[in-house]
Amino acid sequence: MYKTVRMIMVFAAALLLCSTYTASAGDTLKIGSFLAVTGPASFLGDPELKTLQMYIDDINSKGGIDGTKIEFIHYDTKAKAKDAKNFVNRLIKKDRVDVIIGGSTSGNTIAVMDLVEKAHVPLISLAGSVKIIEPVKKWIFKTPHTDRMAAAKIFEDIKARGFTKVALITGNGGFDKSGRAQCLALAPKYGLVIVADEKYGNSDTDMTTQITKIRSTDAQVIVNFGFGKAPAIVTKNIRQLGVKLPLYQSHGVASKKFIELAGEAAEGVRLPAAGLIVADKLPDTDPQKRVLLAYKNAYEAKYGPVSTFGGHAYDALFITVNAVRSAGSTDRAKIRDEIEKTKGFVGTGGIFNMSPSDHLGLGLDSFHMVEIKNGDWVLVN
Amino acid sequence: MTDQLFQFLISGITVGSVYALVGLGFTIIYNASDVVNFAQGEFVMIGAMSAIFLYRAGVPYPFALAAAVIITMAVGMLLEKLAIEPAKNASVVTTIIITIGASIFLRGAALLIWGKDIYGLPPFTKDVPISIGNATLLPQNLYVMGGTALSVLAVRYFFDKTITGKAILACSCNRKAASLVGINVNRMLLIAYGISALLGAIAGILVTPITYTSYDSGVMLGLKGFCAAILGGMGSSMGAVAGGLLLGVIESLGAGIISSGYKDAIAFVVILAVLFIRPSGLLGSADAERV
Amino acid sequence: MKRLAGFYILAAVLIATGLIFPDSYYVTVVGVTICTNAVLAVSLNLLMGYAGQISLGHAAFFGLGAYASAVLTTKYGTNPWLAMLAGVGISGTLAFVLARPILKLKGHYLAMATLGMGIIIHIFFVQADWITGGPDGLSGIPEISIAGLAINNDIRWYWVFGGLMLFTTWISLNIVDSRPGRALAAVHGSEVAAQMTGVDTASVKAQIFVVSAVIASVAGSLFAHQQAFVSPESFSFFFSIELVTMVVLGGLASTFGAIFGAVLLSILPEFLLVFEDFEVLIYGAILMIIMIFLPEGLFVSGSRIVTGWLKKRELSTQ
Amino acid sequence: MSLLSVSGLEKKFGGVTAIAGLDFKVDPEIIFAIIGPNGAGKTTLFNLLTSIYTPTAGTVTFDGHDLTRLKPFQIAKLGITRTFQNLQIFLNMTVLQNVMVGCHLRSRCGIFEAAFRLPSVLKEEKRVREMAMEALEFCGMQDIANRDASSLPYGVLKKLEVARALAAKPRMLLMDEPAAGLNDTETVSMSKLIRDITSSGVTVLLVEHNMGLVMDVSDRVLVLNYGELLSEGTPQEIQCDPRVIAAYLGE
Repeated sequence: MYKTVRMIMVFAAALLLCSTYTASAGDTLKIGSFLAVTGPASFLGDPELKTLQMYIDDINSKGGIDGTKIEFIHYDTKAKAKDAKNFVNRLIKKDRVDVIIGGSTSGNTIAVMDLVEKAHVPLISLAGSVKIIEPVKKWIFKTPHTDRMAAAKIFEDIKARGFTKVALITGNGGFDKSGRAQCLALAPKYGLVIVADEKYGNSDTDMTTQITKIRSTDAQVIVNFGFGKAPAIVTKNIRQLGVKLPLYQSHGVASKKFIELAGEAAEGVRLPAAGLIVADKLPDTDPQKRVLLAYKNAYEAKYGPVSTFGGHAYDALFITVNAVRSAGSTDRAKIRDEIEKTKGFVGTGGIFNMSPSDHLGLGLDSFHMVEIKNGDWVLVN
Repeated sequence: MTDQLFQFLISGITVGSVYALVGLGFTIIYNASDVVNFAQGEFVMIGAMSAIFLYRAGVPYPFALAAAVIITMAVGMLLEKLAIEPAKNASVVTTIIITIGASIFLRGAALLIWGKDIYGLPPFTKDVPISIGNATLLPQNLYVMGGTALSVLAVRYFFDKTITGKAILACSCNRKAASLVGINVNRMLLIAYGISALLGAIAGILVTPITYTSYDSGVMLGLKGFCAAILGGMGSSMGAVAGGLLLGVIESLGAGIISSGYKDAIAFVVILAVLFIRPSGLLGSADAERV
Repeated sequence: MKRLAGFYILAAVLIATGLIFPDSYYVTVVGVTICTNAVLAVSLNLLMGYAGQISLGHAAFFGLGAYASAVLTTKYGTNPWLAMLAGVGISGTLAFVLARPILKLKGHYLAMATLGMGIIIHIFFVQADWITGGPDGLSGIPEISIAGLAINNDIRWYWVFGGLMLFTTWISLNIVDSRPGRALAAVHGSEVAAQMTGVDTASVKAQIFVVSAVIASVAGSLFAHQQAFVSPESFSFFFSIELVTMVVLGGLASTFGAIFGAVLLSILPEFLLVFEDFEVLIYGAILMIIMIFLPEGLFVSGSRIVTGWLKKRELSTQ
Repeated sequence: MSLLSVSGLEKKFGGVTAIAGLDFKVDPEIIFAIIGPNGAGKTTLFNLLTSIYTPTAGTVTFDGHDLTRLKPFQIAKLGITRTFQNLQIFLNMTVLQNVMVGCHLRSRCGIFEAAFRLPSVLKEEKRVREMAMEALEFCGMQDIANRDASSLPYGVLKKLEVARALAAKPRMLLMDEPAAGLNDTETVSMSKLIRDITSSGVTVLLVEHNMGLVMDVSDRVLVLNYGELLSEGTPQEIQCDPRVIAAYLGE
């Protein structure tokens, strides 16, 4: 008897496999996204999702893209690569989306690139790594500046200030590691020497040990690539140890949260960032200013302080919308071709000029070097 | 080099103090109920998060801290009442999964209540670094170490000198015998979970001004606290404290002297080495099986 | 043949599902995840359920297999099957070397040691970026072919993983019902008594540790090829814990229990998606409730309850 | 020629001496009882003979082999098995499976063959099943072979331990308080079982508190007191030995 029941249970378990099959819908544009809304990269995914939802609702309430409504399907990857892979599979096979926007992190994006290439779905990534667009992959685009651009921007500034000896300190996440690799690769080009290369775990609570080691070198500046709470702890620890060296952070901390967490210690920290965080301080002649302020005001009216990360989602969404409009169809291949033809699109990250050999289309000038002064961002000239 | 070493030690002891408090929490619950409570790290998070939100809501700082501790104790006791007590006869692995479930549940609740942002607390007193030779530390580092030391002493006093403390230990030795001599076992377990949560909350509010917190920061601390408890020898409260401090120092020295990228690996290698030589931890007693 | 009846039913369901719904997302994607997790859960159950040795580091062997395949095929152009064999060699050797000192430990200390082992290996995946690609992982892992048939679409992967799951289940059922299997259960029941009946307990534990590591490693190699991408967080200690949860949730010392747990924990997140922010909370609550009310696991306690209920009905109708 | 010889055996736990310089010999195919007041070191002695404890000093020789360096399973291989004072039944198995574990040493199948269930495995499984049933029949338990061990009463489990030990076809069986906790009928049937075991050619070492049973079945009796040998001889000699009487009555 017991055995029979066990068999029935095995059968029932396996039947769970056979769930229903969903067919794709008709005349709408299906945009799918897989973002790290919770988990360690939630500060990326959260504003990204909010931005997408806000603007898609807006577009639909105004009648859609030339009459085509947008259907938005979203999954939270919690920044896990395996989840990213499964959700993108689900987007492609179950939800049959026309365009994918995401993932929030480079790891999540890289995990799904092969899959997306095979399935022939255009994807616009919101992640930083240069690996996403180099070498160019036919169906894959991205909107955020690359980590290489960030490293270059930082090194340019360091060189301009006449420093040559750099201490690196980075976390163990994908963003950190890839930023570190770019720094190591670019340093010689700017005539800089990396004199220290310290690491920490992203959930570590104290980095004084690493900074003590940096202090014992002859470094002239410190560069920290990372996001989340770790860069704030690094910043505070540096000040606590009385280290007076200039500190550069990456664009990973370009949000008010960083200033709030690091407090006074954040004073004087420099970082490369998109125009969004200094929108109101840009000269009126700046072509981006209008777009930036419009996004900033819309977002802040609804959700609170804006971050550059949501801006990447804004850029991705409107590049898609423009592509659909000029393609006049929701055909995946046509949309892809039109995305690649994006020219002169003024977004929050800069002015995008894509081409078959450049699936980002931003120049180094789209980055601004900013410094934290009196708890606010100030443009460095 | 000696200056550096001194700095490494300060850093290690600060971090280790938190591990010690979490490890001590593990030990108290283990001693009272034979359960390894993997939701221990969540107490730290709940303590810190409730303090932050009370403070932000305008509650004066000391009151916010006190209220946060009470909230966390209530959560700890509820956990015992709702999840541990009903599963009294479950096997060790089953209780482990229950506490893991509890930890996920508490994290989910924190996510809903407090969102996923990272928050800090202001330091207890002004943040002026104190220099000792070439090494520096913050007043908050001293609060962390001092707070830990006081908590450990208080716990020792409680278990060595008070009737309730001894009654809890009696429950751990033999539950049936304890209830026969008139000890209310369920109440003792409740108190043990309360104390354990209290320690977690104290650790949380002591350290958050330095390290910040978010709804998911309990996991790592819980894990390190477990390491501390095991390294010291499960069931030995002073072992857990020693284990925690040692773990903090090993991590810091490992990062400082060998490799910062591999510092956690170094710590685990040391733990494994200790266990290979002493299978019951540093201060744990090997229990012989009676046949 | 009664011994394998459950196995045949499982095989029938697996094959029928694949034939009837070859395009369904739940077969080609969720199905593959379920089979992968089931392989890992069954192999872990050999160690945990039958031999009673808890391991919080099982994902590490899964990862070693995956990385061996990923690194060797992408960086050195090794034949995928040779790479898989290399993975088996690495995992097996490591398991063999670590088995005696680690499995000498008991209870929570054993949990700690296996946890530590898993974390050290995971840190290696993250930090040794010159070989493992660091946190970004390795992509572009080539597809494999079996007997000239390229495994290049999802349903074929379903068959591969389904096959591996059936094979693992068969092996597990075989081992359990044999001399070494009884020796394992004896170690679980009473180590002293096992020794006194002539069971070399240290060696038996080491053997099953190696077997379960090798199975996990093979699953890892195939996983790497199926995903065409590996990154460290798929092999973190959280996944090890998830595997332990599968085994315990289904019911320890029951091969089908482990499969049941794997099915449940692989499908549950798919259904909880609709709850969005409540997902984590509900997941935790479900875990707790199941373990509190069915401490022996859903499958084992569940079938016991159903059997009891049927018996009662039989009695009352007589 | 004696089968087992113990010389100068000593065991200290910290500062406490549990066994102090013990010497004795056991001849083959007899029932050799070890008695003594509680705490005399009887179970400790068993644990030393089976290498569950390592002696502080002294040697144990079984059929020419030195046992003191061996692990318990190696001792089992030489032909010594035992039962336990606190039952060590595999509660996660059926009665038959328990006894089949006892056949471990009389079968060879390794994990690889088992995993693939090679034909040799099937043959051996059948043989092991027969051997186990034989042992069960010897103890009169063949009817409950398929019951779960966890569902059986204490008295039956005591017998099951004996059956499991016998399934290994030992040359010597160490029985630690086989009659403890048994009722009168069960005790009678246990003493019959012990005699049957010896008649089948197995030497029995017996630790027991039930003096009736000891005096009834034993060929030789050794009296331990505080870890030291107090007296040794036939049951009759022991019963008349004033030192033994004093030790038991507490002077």
